[in-house]
Amino acid sequence: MEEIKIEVPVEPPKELETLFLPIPKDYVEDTYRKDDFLILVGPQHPGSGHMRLIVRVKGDIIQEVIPDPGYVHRSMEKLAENRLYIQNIPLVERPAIMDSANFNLGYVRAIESAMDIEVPERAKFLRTILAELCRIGTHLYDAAILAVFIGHTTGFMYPFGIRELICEALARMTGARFTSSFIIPGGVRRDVEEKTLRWVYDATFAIEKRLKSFERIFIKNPTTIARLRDVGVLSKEEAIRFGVVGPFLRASGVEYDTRIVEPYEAYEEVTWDIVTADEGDGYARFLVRVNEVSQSLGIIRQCITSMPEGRYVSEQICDDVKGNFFDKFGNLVLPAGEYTTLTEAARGTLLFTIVSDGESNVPYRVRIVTPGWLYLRGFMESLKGERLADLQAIYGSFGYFPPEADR
Amino acid sequence: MQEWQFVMPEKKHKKKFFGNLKAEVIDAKLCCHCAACSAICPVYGITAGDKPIEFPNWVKDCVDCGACVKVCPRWEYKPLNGVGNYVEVISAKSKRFKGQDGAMVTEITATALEMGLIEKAIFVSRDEDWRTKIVTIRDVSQLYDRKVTGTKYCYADSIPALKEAILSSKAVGFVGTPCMVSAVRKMQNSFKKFERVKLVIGLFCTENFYHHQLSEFLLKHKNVDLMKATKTDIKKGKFIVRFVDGSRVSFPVKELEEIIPSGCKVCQDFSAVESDVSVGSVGSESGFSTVLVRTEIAKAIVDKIRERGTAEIKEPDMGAVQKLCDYKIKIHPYPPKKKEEKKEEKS
Amino acid sequence: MIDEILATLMNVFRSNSMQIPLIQPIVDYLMQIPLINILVALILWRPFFAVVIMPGLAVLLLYLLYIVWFERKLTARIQWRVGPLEVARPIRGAIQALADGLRYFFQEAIVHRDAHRPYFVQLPILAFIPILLPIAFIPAGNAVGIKTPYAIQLIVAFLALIPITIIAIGWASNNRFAFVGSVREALMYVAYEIPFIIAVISMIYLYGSGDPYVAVEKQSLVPGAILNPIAFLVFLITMLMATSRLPFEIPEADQEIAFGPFVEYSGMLFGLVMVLAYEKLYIMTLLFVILFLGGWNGFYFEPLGDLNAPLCLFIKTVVVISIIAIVRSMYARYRIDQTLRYSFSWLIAFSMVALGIGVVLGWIL
Amino acid sequence: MKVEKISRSPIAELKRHVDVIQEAFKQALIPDRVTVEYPRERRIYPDNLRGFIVLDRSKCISCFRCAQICPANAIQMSLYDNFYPGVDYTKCIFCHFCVDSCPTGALASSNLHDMAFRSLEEMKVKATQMTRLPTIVREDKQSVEYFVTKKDWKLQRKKELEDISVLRIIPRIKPRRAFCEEPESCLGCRQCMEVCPHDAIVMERCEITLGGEVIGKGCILKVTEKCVGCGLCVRQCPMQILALKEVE
Amino acid sequence: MEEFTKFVRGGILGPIKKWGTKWSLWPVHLVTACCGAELAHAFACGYDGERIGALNYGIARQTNLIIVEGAITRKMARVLRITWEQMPDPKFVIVMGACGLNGGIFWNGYNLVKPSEVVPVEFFIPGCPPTPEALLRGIRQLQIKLDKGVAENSLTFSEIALEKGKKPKVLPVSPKVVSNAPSIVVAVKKAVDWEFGKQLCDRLKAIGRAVITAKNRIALKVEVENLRSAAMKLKDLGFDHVKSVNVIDVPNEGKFIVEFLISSYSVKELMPVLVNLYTEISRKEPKISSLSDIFPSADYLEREMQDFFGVNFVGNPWKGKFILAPDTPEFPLRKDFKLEAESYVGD
Repeated sequence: MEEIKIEVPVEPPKELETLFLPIPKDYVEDTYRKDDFLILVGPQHPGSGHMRLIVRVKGDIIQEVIPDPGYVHRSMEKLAENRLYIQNIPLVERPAIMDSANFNLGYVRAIESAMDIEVPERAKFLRTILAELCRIGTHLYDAAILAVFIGHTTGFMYPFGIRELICEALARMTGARFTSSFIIPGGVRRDVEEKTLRWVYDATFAIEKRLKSFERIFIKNPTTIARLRDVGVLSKEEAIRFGVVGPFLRASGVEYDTRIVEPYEAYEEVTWDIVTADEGDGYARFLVRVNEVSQSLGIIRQCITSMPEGRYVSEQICDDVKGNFFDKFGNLVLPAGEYTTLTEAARGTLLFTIVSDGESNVPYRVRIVTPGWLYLRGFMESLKGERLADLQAIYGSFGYFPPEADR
Repeated sequence: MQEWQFVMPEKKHKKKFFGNLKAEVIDAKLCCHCAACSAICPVYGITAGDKPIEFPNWVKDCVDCGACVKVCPRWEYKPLNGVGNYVEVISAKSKRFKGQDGAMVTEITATALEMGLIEKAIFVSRDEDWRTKIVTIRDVSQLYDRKVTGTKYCYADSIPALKEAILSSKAVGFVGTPCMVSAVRKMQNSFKKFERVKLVIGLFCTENFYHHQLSEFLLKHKNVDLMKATKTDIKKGKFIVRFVDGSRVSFPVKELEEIIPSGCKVCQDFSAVESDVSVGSVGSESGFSTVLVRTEIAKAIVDKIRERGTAEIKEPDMGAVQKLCDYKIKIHPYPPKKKEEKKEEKS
Repeated sequence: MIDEILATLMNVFRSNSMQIPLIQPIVDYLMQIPLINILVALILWRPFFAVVIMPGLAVLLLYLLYIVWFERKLTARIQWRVGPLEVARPIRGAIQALADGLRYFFQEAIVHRDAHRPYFVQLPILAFIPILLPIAFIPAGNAVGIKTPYAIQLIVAFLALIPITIIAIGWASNNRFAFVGSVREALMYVAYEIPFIIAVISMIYLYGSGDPYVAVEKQSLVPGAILNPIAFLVFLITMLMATSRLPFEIPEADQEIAFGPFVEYSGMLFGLVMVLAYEKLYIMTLLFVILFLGGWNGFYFEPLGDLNAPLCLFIKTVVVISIIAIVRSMYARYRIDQTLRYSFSWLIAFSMVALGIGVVLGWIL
Repeated sequence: MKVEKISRSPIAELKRHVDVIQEAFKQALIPDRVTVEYPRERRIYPDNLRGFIVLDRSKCISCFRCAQICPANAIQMSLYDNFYPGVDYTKCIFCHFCVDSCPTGALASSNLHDMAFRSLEEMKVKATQMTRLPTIVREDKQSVEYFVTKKDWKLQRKKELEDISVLRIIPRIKPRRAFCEEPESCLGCRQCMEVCPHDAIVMERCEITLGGEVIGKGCILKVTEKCVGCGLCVRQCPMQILALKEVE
Repeated sequence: MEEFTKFVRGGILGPIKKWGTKWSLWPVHLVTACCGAELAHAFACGYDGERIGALNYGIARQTNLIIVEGAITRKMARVLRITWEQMPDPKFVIVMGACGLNGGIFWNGYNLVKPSEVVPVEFFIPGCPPTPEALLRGIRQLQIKLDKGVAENSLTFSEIALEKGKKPKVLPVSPKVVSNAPSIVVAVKKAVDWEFGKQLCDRLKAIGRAVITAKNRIALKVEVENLRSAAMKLKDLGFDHVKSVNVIDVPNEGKFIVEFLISSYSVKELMPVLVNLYTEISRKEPKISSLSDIFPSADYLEREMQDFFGVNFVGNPWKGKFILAPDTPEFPLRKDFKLEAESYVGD
């Protein structure tokens, strides 16, 4: 179709200057000169989280999207340098509170690898259960957000209903619905009773049953499929090039899962499948996560049935955490060096680097690279050439969670 | 608890102990700026750094424990001098490291680290302004950094860092000027914990400077910007600054007279008599360092170096060392008259 | 003089009055009181009753309260929750919409700096004209405002005016999202209006007249939905599209373009624009019931007299709307281009088929 | 494992439509409702739910462990007859590191978690306010719990009201007392004495020896019976010569 | 704000206004931080805030309640204020989550603002995150306030009387031990059983100094000039993406250590391997060439480091602030930017 240029002198609106856009002024002018349109999505927008997307559209087609992150940048890396090692545990789970166990686990494993702490088997299994519960919780959260982004309110309610069970399971196990701060160097904070584990075991079946309802009403909903299929396609090469992580990478056909390539905790002792897809579109990204939920349920069940007896915290640290917490953990000093751990958080690879000077009981530098921050580039690339209405669908299909990316 | 008094030197003035120290050492211009008092102070009130020793508001904040007086090498000062006792003397050059001369301080520390005699060592590094920075050497690889090795000719707060180090590890090595060595020995005598300092390497020294005074002097009088320098040196009575491009500026040390701190003008200890091993360039040919081995532990290290052949070893010229020792006594009389000069070295 | 006018009016009203045996004693009693009697007569005057009481404005208001509550309750039920409740627990929170309305009423109505002030304020009120005018033409048995054989065509014509006001609202808002929303509304307008009108025309062909009475009468045995199921389907889908209901809630699409044209409205003005779609839905459902579900054909209770027909129509309408309310919790939103594609390919094709059926059946009947 | 391909055929599409409609109508008729009607009913949370922190003043030994472990620095010790912790709920993140750090079980967690305050000042809860559970606005008529079976989960409503419970676990820690590991390194700075909240450390005259040789007279610190093992002196000592030791 | 409460309750229509507003508190969708997850729970089927008339609604113009969900950053504070001003009167604000009250765990972070300083707040809900019950309690309290006209806490403390004591002379010290002279070693050699790593390490020796620091971790040091060529060579080896860009500020030694953690998705045996390609640059003029054209995945990570440390990645198209707001302190992650210290004793 031939493009018809309309020669109308257009001036960029004044408000663009006052909004503090992280884009140069001439970019705005250029946009208006070329008959494009700048739409600012967020941060106060029903279909955006805590971030702004500067969308340049030509007609209905997105030309370019510039992210404006940092609306939830809470200076985590700086604060981590000013806290005791143990005090950082609540801090590092704050980027993604629904995925707290995985974040917690990544940080704690970095400490353990530095100090050569052997974690007891039981603690490993308990950690795995927590991590997988959080993974299910996060996938459900993302599914809910995806649903509400494409206008399906029931699809929002069901996952959050199911998440109530996950929260209840976490509350029973750890004492907190979200931010459990339960995993500590050497093990976990408290032993979990058999009764609670049975409850969680039963809950996995209850979750599965409810997920069937969810599948009928949202996952296999024709409108969902219509909205997500063939949008935001990232080919395998692109996904690799832009360093996409986690389920979004697997949706593009790369078989990469940190739990497989660098197994930790009890993942070697349970059987599960790595879920991949070839299409690399929004629906594949969504389906991969849906399938991972059922894998995670399987892992939890296996962990509970084969839960070994024994200690819940390493004897290298202490016998009982209660009452000893400050004395045993308050003064951890890591040997000098740099320790990097990779963890498969729900949304992808989570990287913690701790640099220790070997003398202080606070870290010298903590680098947290969250999955959200890693796949933001791929997310932005996948938006190009799609329609404006697809922005939210793709946003949801990536489950982008700004607090996680901004830290 | 008024009657309580710790075993301590008598107070000379009816003040808190820091007042005594201030009157007797700092104000008497005897202070050598070793920062031992700053390190030992239980309330961390004494400040060192690039300024004369001070305790702001000491009348109120000083807890009057006397620890500073106990460790001060200049309290009831009896100058040490001469070459001192030694069991062996060699002139050597490290094959692994590059340093001021023979890089023997680095070599000895590295060997001690490798032998497991010490867990860490306190070294002085510098930033681009040639301001001194303390580094803790835990790994031999750190010693390859040219900023760590090489002389700085400026005061450094090594002893506070040393105290930090002894609290966190069982065996520590230390490198310092003769006054610092004396301070460490005094600390070891007073407090058992300092016995964790296993290896004390002394440096041949005539005097030391405040960084800001030295850099100002160089900029003002010699138009030398220390930021661009790669190495400073004192050789044969000349202060030499080398630059990245290979050029150099040199002038007689005597010109630096005006900025020599008063504490150095009463010091007669050239060869760090109380150290485990003293190192310096005097007495060796260019590129070599003279190593005065004084104790068993140092002997063991030197033997190890010899055994492994990590250093080239020659015979030193002890006459030159003796000469400088005597020269220092001459130029730095105690009690002070009116006369001085300077020098200090670090591998 | 006044007595004469009153007597004339009284005669006019009494000659064309609703006959409801159930309340006849009360009416008779009130008729004896002067001045009140003229009011009662006016209310029972058929055109007035149709337009203002039933199926007109009063019922519309009641319906609005009901549908907002019912939709929220039904959605909540499907979504494993309870919906509005605590505001009036004994009646399951049925007056929630009233509370919301009151709150809107007393909130500040902001007209922002960049808006075109006169139009921004006028248009939500102007939008009521095309919404309310069809009511005059929708008959409910004997209760009818303006009786004409072209009623259905007129209703369709008036309905077609509503999107124009919405587009104008979006323009007056002078906001990016309102702009995008207006464009979407315009696109949707062309997408649904053609199949919608063809579907209606097919039914007019089928019944052989644009007169609702004829249409209802012809459905006394078989409802129009069975006579022409394809037109029924097309009408249903276009109704969803026309009233911006999921899965075609595209012009408003709150998560994409933040309520599109209505993004800048607040307070009372938003209350007005928010109910636009519901009112439109009401009108269209009335038309839908008349065309496909036999209109006011149904029960007849002697005591209700003339009220039977409006009540029957109303009940059918509410049932249909209540069933339509369920799609809100079933579907996600389609994309604008998908909707346009479906509309221009499938819906128009279907409506053509429906037209064929209408012509053939109309010829047979 | 590859995710299954979604068929694009119109029949499959239609089937999916039917599924959705079926599910929606099923839920409309028999809803699987899970709503906890909060102000009217209270959810029974497990006892270990981390909520409002309660202080048993008689057990508190003023050891500052809670204040110093707090990642948010929400706990500040206020001085009454001794130092007692007060929780600043404007910062508290309910991690309960403090409760786990408390060596005597003076701090305990309750499962009171629904709080709303009108001002920030009132959220700084003092030790005097923490000793008992506060009374809260309660509108609940019944309590509710998630009842999970392998088939599904549902809400179990009980007529009796749920009490707010306090979970106090007394740690299995033997009584400890400070002692001096290396008196020869004592600076004599008396920091330990002065920081001791119980006046348990005194300086006693004695002879100072170094390497077996008496080098002079002086004083040495002594830990008396008053010591409760708070360990403040241990952390305060600039030479780190004190330690905690279990006593019989 | 009190005047809104007064307006809602006042006038002849007061009861109607009050009733309408009380049962129609619609919070605007302003997700400020992670407490939004619990907010969603409160409005989802588990608790269903719609029961009490609160419907989470899209945009500012049609709502009358802001629930601030946790942390308000400097950037978000603007948005919060704008949103608040966009909303029609009367409007109310409830803050949930510790971060929104006083910073919570981020209380001394450099990027946080207290919402109560930005907008007038009616109720505060503690917790991190608060449970949905707590949020509903907050909404209930606001309803009660509209009903009664006065704000009430949801809990009343039973206070006991305690006498204030005398403050001791010495207050306990912080348990934090921060080394004054830290030495940062990125590549600490570790003996691990990893055959493939040793082979790979040998191959990488051609690029720079390669050290195995742990299983699957290799530290590879190159000079600044060789960084790009090293990255190219790594790319040829099959490494295809950057997992992290990290800068370590070592003011002590006047340098930045810049690290690129590079890994591979396309080569199966390289998948677990993480190569830490690092180099050191001067702290005075931090300049390094960007790798974003070789590894596009490094792009945003580099921009972030540019923001935090002021390290100039030459070749990255982005200049200026990316994550931080314009009023954030410059280069906050540098070590010389200090945060407020903890205090343990309150009044």
